[in-house]
Amino acid sequence: MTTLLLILALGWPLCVAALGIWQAYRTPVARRRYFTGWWLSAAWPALLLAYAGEAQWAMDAWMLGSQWSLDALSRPWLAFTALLWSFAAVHARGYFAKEQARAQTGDSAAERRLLRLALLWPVTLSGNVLLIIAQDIASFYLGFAVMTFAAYALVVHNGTADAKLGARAYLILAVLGEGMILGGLLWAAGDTQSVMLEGVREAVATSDYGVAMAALLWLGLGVKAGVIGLHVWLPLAHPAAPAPASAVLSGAMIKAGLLGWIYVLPLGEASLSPALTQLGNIMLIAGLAAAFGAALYGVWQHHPKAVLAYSSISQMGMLTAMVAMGLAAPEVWPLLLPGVVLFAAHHALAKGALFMGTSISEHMPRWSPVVIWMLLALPALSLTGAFAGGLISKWSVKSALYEMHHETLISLLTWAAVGTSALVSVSLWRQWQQRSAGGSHPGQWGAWLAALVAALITPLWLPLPEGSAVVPPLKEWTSLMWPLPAGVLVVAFGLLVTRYGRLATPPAGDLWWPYAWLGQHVLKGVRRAGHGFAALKARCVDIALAIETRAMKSVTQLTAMEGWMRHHTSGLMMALAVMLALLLLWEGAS
Amino acid sequence: MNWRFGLTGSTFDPLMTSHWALAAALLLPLVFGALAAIFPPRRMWPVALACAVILTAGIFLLIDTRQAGVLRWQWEFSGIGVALRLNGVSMLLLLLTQWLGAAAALYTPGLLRISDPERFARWLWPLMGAVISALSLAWVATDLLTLYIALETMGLAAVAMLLLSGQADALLAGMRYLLLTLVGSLAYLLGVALILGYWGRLDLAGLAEVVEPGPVAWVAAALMGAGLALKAALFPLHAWLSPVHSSAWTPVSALHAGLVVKASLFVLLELWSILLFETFWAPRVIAWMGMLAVVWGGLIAWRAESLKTLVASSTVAQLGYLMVVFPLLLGPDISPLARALAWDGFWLQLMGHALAKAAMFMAAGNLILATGEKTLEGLAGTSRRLPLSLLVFGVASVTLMGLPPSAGFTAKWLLLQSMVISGQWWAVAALLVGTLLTAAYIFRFFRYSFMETAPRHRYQPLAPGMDVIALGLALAAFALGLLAHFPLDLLHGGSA
Amino acid sequence: MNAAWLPLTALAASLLAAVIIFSLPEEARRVRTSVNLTAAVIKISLVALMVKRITNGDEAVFSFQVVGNIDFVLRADALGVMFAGLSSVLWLCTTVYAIGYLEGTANRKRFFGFFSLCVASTLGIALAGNLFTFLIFYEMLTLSTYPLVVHSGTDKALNAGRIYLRYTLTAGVVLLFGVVLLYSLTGDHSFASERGLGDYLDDHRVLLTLIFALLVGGFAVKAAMVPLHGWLPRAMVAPAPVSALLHAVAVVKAGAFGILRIIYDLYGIELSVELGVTTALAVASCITIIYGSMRAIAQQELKPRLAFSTISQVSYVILGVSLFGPFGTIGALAHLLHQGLMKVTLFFCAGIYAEELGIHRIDEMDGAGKRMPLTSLAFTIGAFGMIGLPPVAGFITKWYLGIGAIQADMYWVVAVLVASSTLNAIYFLPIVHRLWFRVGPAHGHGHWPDEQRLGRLETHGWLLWPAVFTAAISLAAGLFAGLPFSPLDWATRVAVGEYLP
Amino acid sequence: MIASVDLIEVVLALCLVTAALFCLFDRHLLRACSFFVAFTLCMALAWLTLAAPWLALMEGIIGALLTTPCFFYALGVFTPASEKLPSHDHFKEPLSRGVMRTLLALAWCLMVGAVVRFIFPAMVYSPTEHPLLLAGVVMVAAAMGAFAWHRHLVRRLLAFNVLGSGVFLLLAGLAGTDPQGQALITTALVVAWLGSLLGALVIRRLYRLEGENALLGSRGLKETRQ
Repeated sequence: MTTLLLILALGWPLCVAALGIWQAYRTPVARRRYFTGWWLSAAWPALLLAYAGEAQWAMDAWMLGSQWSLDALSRPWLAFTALLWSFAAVHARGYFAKEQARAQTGDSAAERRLLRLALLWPVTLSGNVLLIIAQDIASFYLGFAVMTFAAYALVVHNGTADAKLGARAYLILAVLGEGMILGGLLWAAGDTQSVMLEGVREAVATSDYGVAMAALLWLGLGVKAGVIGLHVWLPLAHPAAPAPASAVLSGAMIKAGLLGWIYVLPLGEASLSPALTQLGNIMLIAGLAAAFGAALYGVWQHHPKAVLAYSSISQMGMLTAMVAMGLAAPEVWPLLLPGVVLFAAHHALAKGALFMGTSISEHMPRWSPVVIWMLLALPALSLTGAFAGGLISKWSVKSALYEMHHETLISLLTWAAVGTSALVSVSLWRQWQQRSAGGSHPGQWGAWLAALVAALITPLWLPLPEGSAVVPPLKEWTSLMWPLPAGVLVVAFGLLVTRYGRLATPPAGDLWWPYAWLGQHVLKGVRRAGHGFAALKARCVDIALAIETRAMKSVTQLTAMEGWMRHHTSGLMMALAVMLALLLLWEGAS
Repeated sequence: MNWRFGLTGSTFDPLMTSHWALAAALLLPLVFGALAAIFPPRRMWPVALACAVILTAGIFLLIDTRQAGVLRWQWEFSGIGVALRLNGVSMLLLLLTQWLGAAAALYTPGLLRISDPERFARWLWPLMGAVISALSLAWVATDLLTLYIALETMGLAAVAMLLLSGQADALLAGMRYLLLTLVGSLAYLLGVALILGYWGRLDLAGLAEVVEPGPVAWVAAALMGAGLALKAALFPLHAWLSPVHSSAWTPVSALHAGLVVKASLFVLLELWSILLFETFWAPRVIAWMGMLAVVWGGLIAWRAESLKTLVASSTVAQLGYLMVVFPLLLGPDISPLARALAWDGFWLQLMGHALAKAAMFMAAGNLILATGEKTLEGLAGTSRRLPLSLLVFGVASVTLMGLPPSAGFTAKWLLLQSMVISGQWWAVAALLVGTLLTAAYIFRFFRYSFMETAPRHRYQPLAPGMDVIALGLALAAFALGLLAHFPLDLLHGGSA
Repeated sequence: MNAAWLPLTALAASLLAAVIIFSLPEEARRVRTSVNLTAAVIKISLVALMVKRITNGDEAVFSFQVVGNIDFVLRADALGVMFAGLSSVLWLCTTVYAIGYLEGTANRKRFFGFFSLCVASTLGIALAGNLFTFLIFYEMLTLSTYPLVVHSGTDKALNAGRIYLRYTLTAGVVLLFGVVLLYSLTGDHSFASERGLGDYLDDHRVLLTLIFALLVGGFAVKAAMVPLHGWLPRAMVAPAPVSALLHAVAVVKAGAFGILRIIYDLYGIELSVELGVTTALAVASCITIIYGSMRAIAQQELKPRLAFSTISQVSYVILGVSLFGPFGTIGALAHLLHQGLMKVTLFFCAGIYAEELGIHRIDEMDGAGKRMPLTSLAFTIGAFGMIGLPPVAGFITKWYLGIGAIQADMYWVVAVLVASSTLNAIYFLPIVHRLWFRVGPAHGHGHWPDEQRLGRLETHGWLLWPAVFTAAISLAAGLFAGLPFSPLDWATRVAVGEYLP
Repeated sequence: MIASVDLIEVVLALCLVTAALFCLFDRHLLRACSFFVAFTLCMALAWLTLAAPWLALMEGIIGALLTTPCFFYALGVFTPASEKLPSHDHFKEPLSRGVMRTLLALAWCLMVGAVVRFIFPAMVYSPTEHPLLLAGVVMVAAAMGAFAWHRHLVRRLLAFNVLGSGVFLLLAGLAGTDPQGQALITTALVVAWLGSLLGALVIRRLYRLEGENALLGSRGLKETRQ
């Protein structure tokens, strides 16, 4: 039964894609619908699978020999991923309704875009599912790669200049990331001749070069998870991508990086080498830097989705910090893990809801604005950890840290929460500024509401081990609550300030620009060098050719000797006879 | 060395059949040639019949030789001794001659039919017969008199054949060739005179016993060497060769380049192996000239503008390969293994080259006949219209290049191995360079032939069988590479 | 029991095909086609038989004496049969493709004749049981490829052919010299003999190294290792099926296979490591890998780019060989097959683009995915395989090579592998992007250089299906690498045989 | 009588050498040919003195009766004046060539002479013991040199014949009247005649086809390249 579900979970999306192709060939453009019921159902088997209980599969025939499993970690992960994907699908149906109409009226560009999206969306999904349930390297890498490269279509969908820029940034970083991941995995797997992920963990933990492998893997996966420095694609890609795509991108796929870390890094293992601990500290710092830096930079953004992207970065920064604890302070990890999962799940859905919300604010349904803005605010509140699911998820993390007495980290995280609340309030404010009426499709707001509710009640439905999600005691509420007003106040103050002293908003994708500048100059240098070498080679070739022609000419002249020999043949014969005789006599004499 | 030539060793009086077979092999070509002069054959089948008889004679001899190892004949009329023998080497060469001659003869009717009638065409037959008989005699003769007769008959008949086409440049070249070959044989005769004067005998077997190194042997060897080198077109004395072929008839060129020059080389080797065995310098000199020949012939062929010149010049280079082997065969302190390898390689190369060169001349003749063009440029683009002739040319050229799987390759392999063993690196270099040069001029022609942009001239259809015969020869040269075991077996079996 | 007829008939299948084709008239298109296909199918089945026999543990050997101390040996051992299988399968595909490709052009008789010869020599190379036999077929390959390279008969083609010959024939001479040296040192040395040349190590160390250098130098030219690669990009003027075969199976692989033979079956791995030649080889191949990728990036035309990618990809094989250890070997052997499949796919597609749409430059490919989806899909699969992305076969080999490098403590090799993957991505992803994500003539912007509708489908079926087939195979070879008789499995079998005899 | 015989031999030898030299180096072709007739007659006498009547007969028949007409035919004596060859060979060889040939001829002379002396040690004491032998040596060397020197086909043909006779003399002188030697010489005579015949025919034809300069045996370096 579960096996059947598994097959469906992986295969169904592909079938859906195939179905899409088939129907694209059969039905004429005028009557073609891209987001059919089948299409919506792509993620449902995966969702069911998540609740089908734990299971193990092993197949030797599959690539290097595969092992897939549903366990305490992968089940909840699969659950929230699949849920988000299905909501996003429904949302997409609404979101793209107008575009589809345009396509049916013969806008070939729209038709092309929609077809592309409708095909690659399920493919991306299946990759995402595969990497969650995979326990062997090949499958994990396969899933990761499929997801990464198929998602390109999601990012580039609009085809505007921004979209192309975002997509390029995404792809370049993705390729870099893939390279680093491959290197790390190869290295680790070669060290302990294993094709399983725990083999990688073991290698990283035990090998002398463990820290190098760990660094490679951390950075490689960090591209997805938006580690500071490698995060630049997020704020470029999100504003350009359509809302549902952004939802899954920063809800589900970002988390893939996080999951990767949890899979390949020896988190929480006793007696790690000091180097690894050191790496943990570095990760910690990087994470916190991301958490704060993103907040500080993000609040100035104009585009609400850019703001949300920065908030994702900062959230992932927090998660990075927590993962870092797994290396820096291994003993805390077992307690921390459920919290991390819950946090991730909640962030996924909340962020998803927020991103969908942006599309709601752009085409507001005909309800009273108060309600809409209340609803839009809910996931934001929850994200700051001051409310419902967010509250509990935050607490589940903090409690673990409390038990191991990492107060400094806690306070830092709390301060980071201030940043978060600032960001979300900014984004709400920007949405308010850029709101526009014009009713939205039921699918659109329906999915949004559903995601919203799911986000608020995350702990209830997420299949976590018992007692990992508890309501915080009342005395802690203040410490969890206060960042929200603080953030709001900061923003209000900021607004007041900016109202008078106008200051320019920094461009989205902060570090991308220096990177691009650098890259261009390096490329220019390379190209110049290449031209230089080409010229050099050409000159050598010319010289060689000149020599050859001269040689050929001399050879041709040489053949004139033939005539000489012809005229002196008999003389030569005499000479030969004499020479032979002399030689023989001389040899005989000596 | 002498046992290799079957001069010493077991005496075994031949069977009756082999007497007749020998007589047939030596005389029938003449007879049939004469007949053909009287009734020139228009079709292929009478020629085929005649050839069949001669070839069967050859087969009989082969069987006997395989049984006996060495066959000898001795006659004495009024103080003039005639001695013949058949051992592995001479048997192989005899067979080669017969088959090659048969191929040339079979090729001829077609040629005469489609080419415009010549005045002297009918004389081709007796001359061809004479050449074949003389060659057969040259292989089996073991006394200087018979050898002289064979050489002279061969030379004169060959010259006459080459003159037949009757064009001016053919006459010029032929005249030069005539004078040179006559003088060359006089030099040989001078050597014979010295030998006869000093030792008073002409049979090689006897000489092999009495000869001891000394001025007479040396000077005689020098004179004979020079004369025969002239007849065999060895390197510095080769220049008469290519003009001779440039306007000769195809089967004539095939026979001449394939066999006639080889006969003088064979005699040269045979005599030197008696007169100056294990001398250092003379074979070395020949070898050096051989290296030069490889390079020179290659260069000439590379720059050649007409196809026939190319083919003819390549003969010079290929003879160079054979010259390079001299030190290994005659030189002192060569290990037995090296000497055996060199011996095998020498004859394999000779046979392979004979077959391939004949095939190549026929293919070239076909191309020239069909297109009416002599120059390489003129022959551009033939691959589309005359694929078969070109294929023959290609297969033959593989042997010349010494690329596998061909006699040329196996021979080159054996020679290289023997040179490496006896540490003659210059010779190795010569062989390798030779391969490249050969490839250079062969593919220069192919480059032209593959051109698609060439203008299309009218093609004259070839008579049936002309290509097939050539192909047969080329394939024989090809097969000799992988099946080299059998001829070499005969070579050893005959001389053991 | 020994079945000497098996390798012989397998060889004869394509030789006979060549002979028959040469004897047929130019016009007899149907007969020629059927001869081609039957021969190909027969050959595949014979190879399958060999595989069966080997799994039963007995090798078919055919041999006879050429001259005194030299034999002509055909032996169907695991390694040889692997290569033979590749060549026969791809021969079928390429023949089908070529039939479609040369529809209605001139000189088809010549083409198919030499084509069959070419494949016959490849098979001979695969089954050669000693160096002498190997050399024979190796040179045969050189010669039979020339007419294919110059097939079009233009000046460009003829010059390319001249360059090709200059390289390969010189290499052949060097090779001949090396082989003769080896024979005069050791005598006839069969590939099957268990002990390598270890006995000669003590007193002929320098000579052995020299011979190794000569042999590998000779093979490296065909394997297109830098700096001996110059002929390959030029040979691109040949018709697409030829370049496909040249790059995927015949010529390039023959060189790599020769190096395999030398190291595994002639010198023996221990001896090679002892002589320290493998490290040099590894460095050389790494240089080739990087250099090839670099040059590929610089190319603006499709086929040259693919050619340079071949240069870099084939060196993976050699790299794997030079890594001491089973994993490297497995990687090398598997890559021999995988690269063949993927590269042949890519060249098929390139040919299809050129034939159907007249596309030669990369910037002409915008939006071709809409016009010819299946072709472009095949191309994409091939490209991903070259980059080494799962689930295409390329990933498997790259994986094993990496593991092998780690095993051999050559960490820098991993760096090279990753770098080359990235470079591959840099020069393949833009093409894929153009295919699928750019708008082009298919969307009404501009028009194709030279479009002609060859078939009901996106192009002529004879052209399309081979490409799709090979693409599917290379996908399956990666996805189900664990299955028995998959390339990986067979490579593992061979490697195990090499390492624990 | 011995002395007289010697005397006769000496005289014969002198005649032979002079005739040979004239016929080799006279630029007037017709004269050269007539000297050749004289030369053949002397040869016949020489054979007689060497007690080889059979050879004398052959020489008489083949040499005088068969070979010489070939030359006259080649010169076009029997043909109308228009087709006669030019009476002189005006071609001037470069001096260097002449010098080289002379040196080579001397070398041959020494070489052969040395061997002959080695075979007949007695000659040291009385060099005139075998005057015909000496004449043979001289003729061989001179003829060879002339053959290599001249370019005119007729003169080369003449030189070849003289050379042949010289070789025969040597043969006979060294081997005495050994039947084998006689057989050799007879064969050689026939061959020489056939050769001359063929040569004469070719010369005529060439002259008809190509005119005078063809007689110098080549058309310059044109052949080398084609």
